[in-house]
Amino acid sequence: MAFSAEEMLALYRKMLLVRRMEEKHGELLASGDIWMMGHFGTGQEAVAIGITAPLKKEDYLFPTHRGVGEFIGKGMVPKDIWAEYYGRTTGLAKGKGGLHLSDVRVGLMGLVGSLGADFAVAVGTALSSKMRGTGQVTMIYFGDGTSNQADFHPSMNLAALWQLPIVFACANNQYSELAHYRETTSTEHIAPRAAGYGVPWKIVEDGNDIQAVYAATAEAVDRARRGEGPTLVEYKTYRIAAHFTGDPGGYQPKEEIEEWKKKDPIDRFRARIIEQKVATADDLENMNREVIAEVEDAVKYAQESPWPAPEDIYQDLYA
Amino acid sequence: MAFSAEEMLALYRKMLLVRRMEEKHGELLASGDIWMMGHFGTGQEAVAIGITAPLKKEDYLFPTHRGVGEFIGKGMVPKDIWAEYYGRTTGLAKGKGGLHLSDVRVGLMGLVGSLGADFAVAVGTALSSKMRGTGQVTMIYFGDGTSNQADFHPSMNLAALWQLPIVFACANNQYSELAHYRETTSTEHIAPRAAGYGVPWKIVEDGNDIQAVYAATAEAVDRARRGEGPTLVEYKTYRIAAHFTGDPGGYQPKEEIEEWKKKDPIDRFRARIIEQKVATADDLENMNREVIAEVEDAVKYAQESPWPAPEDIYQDLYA
Amino acid sequence: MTRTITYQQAINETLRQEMEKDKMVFILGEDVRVSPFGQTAGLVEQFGKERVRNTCIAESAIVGTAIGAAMTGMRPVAEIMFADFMYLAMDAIASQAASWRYMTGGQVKLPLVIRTVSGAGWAMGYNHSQSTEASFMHPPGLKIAVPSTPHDAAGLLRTAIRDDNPVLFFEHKFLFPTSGEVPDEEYAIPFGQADVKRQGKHVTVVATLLMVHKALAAADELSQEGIEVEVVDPRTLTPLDKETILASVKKTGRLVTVEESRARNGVGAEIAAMVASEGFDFLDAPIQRVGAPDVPIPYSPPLESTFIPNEDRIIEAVRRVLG
Amino acid sequence: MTRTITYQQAINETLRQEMEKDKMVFILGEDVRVSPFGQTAGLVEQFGKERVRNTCIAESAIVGTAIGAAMTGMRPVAEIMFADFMYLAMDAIASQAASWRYMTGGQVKLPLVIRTVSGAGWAMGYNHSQSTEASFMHPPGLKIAVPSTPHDAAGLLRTAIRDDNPVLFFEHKFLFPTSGEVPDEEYAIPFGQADVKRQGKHVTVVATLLMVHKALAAADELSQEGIEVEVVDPRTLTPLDKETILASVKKTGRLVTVEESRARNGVGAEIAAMVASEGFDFLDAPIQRVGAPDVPIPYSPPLESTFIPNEDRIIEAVRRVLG
Ligand SMILES: Cc1ncc(C[n+]2csc(CCOP(=O)(O)OP(=O)(O)O)c2C)c(N)n1
Ligand SMILES: Cc1ncc(C[n+]2csc(CCOP(=O)(O)OP(=O)(O)O)c2C)c(N)n1
Ligand SMILES: [Mg+2]
Ligand SMILES: [Mg+2]
Repeated sequence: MAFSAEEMLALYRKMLLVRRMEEKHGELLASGDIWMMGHFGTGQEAVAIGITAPLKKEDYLFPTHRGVGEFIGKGMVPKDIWAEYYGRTTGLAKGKGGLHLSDVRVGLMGLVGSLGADFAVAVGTALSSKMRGTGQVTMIYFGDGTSNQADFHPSMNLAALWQLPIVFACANNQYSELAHYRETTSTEHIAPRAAGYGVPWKIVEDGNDIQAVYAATAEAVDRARRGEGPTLVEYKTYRIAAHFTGDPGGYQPKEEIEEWKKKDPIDRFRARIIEQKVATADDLENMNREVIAEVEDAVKYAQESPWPAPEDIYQDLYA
Repeated sequence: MAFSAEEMLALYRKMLLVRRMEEKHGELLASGDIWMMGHFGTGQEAVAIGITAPLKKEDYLFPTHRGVGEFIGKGMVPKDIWAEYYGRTTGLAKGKGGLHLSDVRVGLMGLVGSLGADFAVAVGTALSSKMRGTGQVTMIYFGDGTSNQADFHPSMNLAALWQLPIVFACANNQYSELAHYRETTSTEHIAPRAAGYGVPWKIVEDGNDIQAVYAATAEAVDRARRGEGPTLVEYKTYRIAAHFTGDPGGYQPKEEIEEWKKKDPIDRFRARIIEQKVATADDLENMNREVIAEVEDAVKYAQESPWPAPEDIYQDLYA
Repeated sequence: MTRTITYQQAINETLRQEMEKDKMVFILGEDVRVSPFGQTAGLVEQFGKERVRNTCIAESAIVGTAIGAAMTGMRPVAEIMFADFMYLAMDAIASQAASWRYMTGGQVKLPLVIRTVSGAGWAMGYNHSQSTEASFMHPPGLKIAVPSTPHDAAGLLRTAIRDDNPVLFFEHKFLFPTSGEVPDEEYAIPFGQADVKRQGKHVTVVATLLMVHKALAAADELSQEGIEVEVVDPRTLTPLDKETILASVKKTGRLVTVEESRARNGVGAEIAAMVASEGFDFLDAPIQRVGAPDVPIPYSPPLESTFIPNEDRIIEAVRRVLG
Repeated sequence: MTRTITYQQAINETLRQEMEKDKMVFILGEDVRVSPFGQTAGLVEQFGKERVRNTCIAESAIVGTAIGAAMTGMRPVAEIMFADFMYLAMDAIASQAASWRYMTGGQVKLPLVIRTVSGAGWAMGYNHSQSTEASFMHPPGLKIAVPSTPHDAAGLLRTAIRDDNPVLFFEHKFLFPTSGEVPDEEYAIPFGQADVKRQGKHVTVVATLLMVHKALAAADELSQEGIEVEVVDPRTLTPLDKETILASVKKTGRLVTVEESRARNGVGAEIAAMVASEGFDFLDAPIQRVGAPDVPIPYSPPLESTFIPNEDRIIEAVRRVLG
């Protein structure tokens, strides 16, 4: 997959933004400034940004709880994220969603709390765009742990049966909460389960290579867009972060974490950018400073935004 | 699979008994003598009897709503079935279960009303026998339609993960209620879905050949008994009966039904028995008369059994 | 002008009319093309397989699919074959459909109907006979319609389909063949408007679905002794028309609630609690609740008929409340 | 002799003791080996991976597996990580676990516990904060324990594990670190016995879980004005100790119910309806229910704290009921 210099830098910037957003979240938690626990996607930014890059704004995405990666990828902006995390009226959900972010303008339909509850919802949006003839693609992004949830099964079946424009994107980060995924999953790979439904599948062995992620995903998105039905893509990656802030830890071997830190997707893409002379280290450092400033501004915007009033609790229930 | 003459006759007798039981049910419904609707398994007797034959009495079976086949196969006797269908105190469930038959003495753990709700329950009984070290095998028997129910998925995963002694037995009778199964199932075959979990599978192409059914099932049961984990077996057959008595019908092409009537599993096994000189046509006609008498006696027993008293409604809720 | 149709026809006609009017309306569920109870019969012939869509047997996914379609501009009418199976989709209904708009701060709307069939009495046993409507009153965000007549069925279903929020629509097996008058012209019944199915002055009986008819039969009988029962049919459980119920209790001073399901934490519990709070001063006697005993639904007819509340139990409750 | 332990310890210890005593007892659920809240912490080290069994993320299958194990001689203690997710297993719990013994006419027993964690206030949003216990009172066949102290947690959990029937055991997030006295020797608390957590004579407040503590705080405050509130903690919702509640209302003549979840068709609805029927003559004033508003649980702290009933709202309700 050949990217233009501009594209490479845009993707790099997004990955960086995700990392800085989550680092900031960690800091704010440590200082007691924010109370919402974090589930960070450190080390998985290549997947989150790589899978969302081939999507159009009007495509639908059902995201995960693992940080802000795919939210940034799909086009949500930091200030909208922080405003919601800070529970302010300026949040797109006016503080009602919190972690359960949404930005329907860019196709971010909302993060469910019950893992897997969105498999069938994604089938529904894909069915809807097919019935309405809009050409929109739906992507449902989920983890290895979530892939075992019951609704995966009828959802794959219906998506295949109706040949819906949908991509099932599975981030296999090797952990489901506080245990290795093989403690609860019978097979090493998730993607081949698609075959049972007649759905094509692919494994991206190096999910920390954003270009590989992009290429496999773009193919699946194109297939969907052409009306050729669903695809399941699995991305092998690793959760360097704890499951959540406050996590007791200890169940991920130290060496394993160290090993994977060496495969950091941002570092690797950075090296490639410099190597291919797309930008210099200085350029990237400038970009980093810009990104940090963007994050700081967004946090400030959120912090200065008004709180909802108690009576707002009654709003937004019914249309 | 070589059967002794005795075994052949025993299997034949059971198939015949199932057919006569269901025919009788139809008659009793027509005459208004019984009110419980029937979901008959006409044409599928080879599967029901063939899959249960390799099971021991102490093995667990989760049956289907499609007639009495696997109940007879697992060892439930006609009078217990009729007593329950007639809602009498002599029923094993004292009239509380009705269609939802059970006979725990022979490992018939009960028929659930929510299709697929027993997938995970079967995982539980298999886990239990593994933990208790009893060597018991669990079989969960289900239809093509039920195979799409959500719980199939985590149940396959857990059965495979824990290498449980369980057989998933799927009767693909080509219809799910009032529609062809391909109207709601994305693939022609169900069994290959097992591969996604690392579970071995097999398709019995001629599910109306009881010997083929038996052979494939026995292999799976033996695997389970040896502690080698689950297997999924799919049996291709056909539902000659309507979905339920009172069914509007019309969605199964007449020629299709006629075609399959020619493959009637009882007729075919009968021909083989005579051809192999295991018994004569006269012997089999005598057996038929015996079976009819057994059914009649059982119905009579049920009809003469006492009704529960209104206050019995409060019993059997808590242990 | 009016005409007489059955409850099943009322539903079938309304679905057809709304599908004719709005091409975003479509139907999905198990066997909705053939339709064993007939509510969606004939629609596939008129509207095609795209808009009358058989799904696999997976209730949670039926509801999930409807949620996704609804939030992106379609107006799905999902069917869950039996009300028992609503529990298989409980998370999708009570946690997702009910909350999605709220958790997005109003960014999406969910014009979605879930129709289902409740009711015991057909000897179908513990898991094809339940009335589960009460279970959906505790979660927020759901509107619940419980029509007892062809007139209410058509009028409430029309409102349900046109509503921009999730609506649960409970039909009763035994009501399908019952008939009643409906206006010739199209009409809709607003949610939250109870209907006084019979005027009375001595006791208020609040009943739903099939129980409305049993309450009316009980009222007829009691009337012969000069006891005039007022039968109030809430028609929707959420929103609940407290005013009509309270006005009736104010008049009669006595309340009996009747439902087919278990009384424990049933529909009547909420109504009784509401009246014990907001209408306490009107009450001249203890509130009586009539419902099923706290057991699963048994199969055997003598047991099943002990389970289902009947005229006699309603009459007894009315007598009790009269002291 | 007594000692002081936390609620989390009470649960952890009781699980350990029962597992030591009966090798048929085993634990299954998501992440029960590491145990984010600590209830099952350390058990895998002592009992091994066979008896402390991590499952995949599939709540319906967790409960289904427990049902199957229970009916064949094991005594599973299943964990559903958050009470919200009980809805994902609603059919398994409310239609299958609850009915299986009944539908087999008593051929099997189901000694099965489902532990879960409820409660809002941690800014976890609409779907990790619900208190869903009320939803399991309408279906039959389930016993429901709602411990508010370490003492009740240990005593009720022991009874739950030894019970031969399905028991739902609701723990509250905010109670885990709270501590209290427990006897040194092993003890069990029978189901269906409410505990009067504070004696009073002017108003009866029936509260559960965290709300017991808020009710006690409200009672302390009101006591300074000479209003003596009696706080009754039912401890189990089914069976419900009607006698203790009715005796208290008989004494006080006034009832306020308090629960963390929505009042609509909540726990308080059943209690209020019961008292409005069986204790009507004791009542001197309208019953008041305190609960959450009929909305999903919002994330933003000022909204979330509006959602959760607090001392002030309890005090207000007490004042209202005093007229
Ligand atoms: C239905 C449901 N069960 C349990 C949880 C609690 N939970 C939150 S994240 C998580 C692990 C998810 O693992 P995976 O899908 O692999 O995603 P990852 O956290 O690794 O990104 C669990 C069990 C939940 N949110 N929903
Ligand atoms: C959860 C659930 N949904 C729907 C039904 C209604 N129902 C009863 S039988 C049936 C069709 C089952 O098809 P299949 O599994 O192929 O078995 P078959 O009837 O062909 O033997 C349906 C949908 C049910 N019992 N449970
Ligand atoms: Mg993971
Ligand atoms: Mg079938």
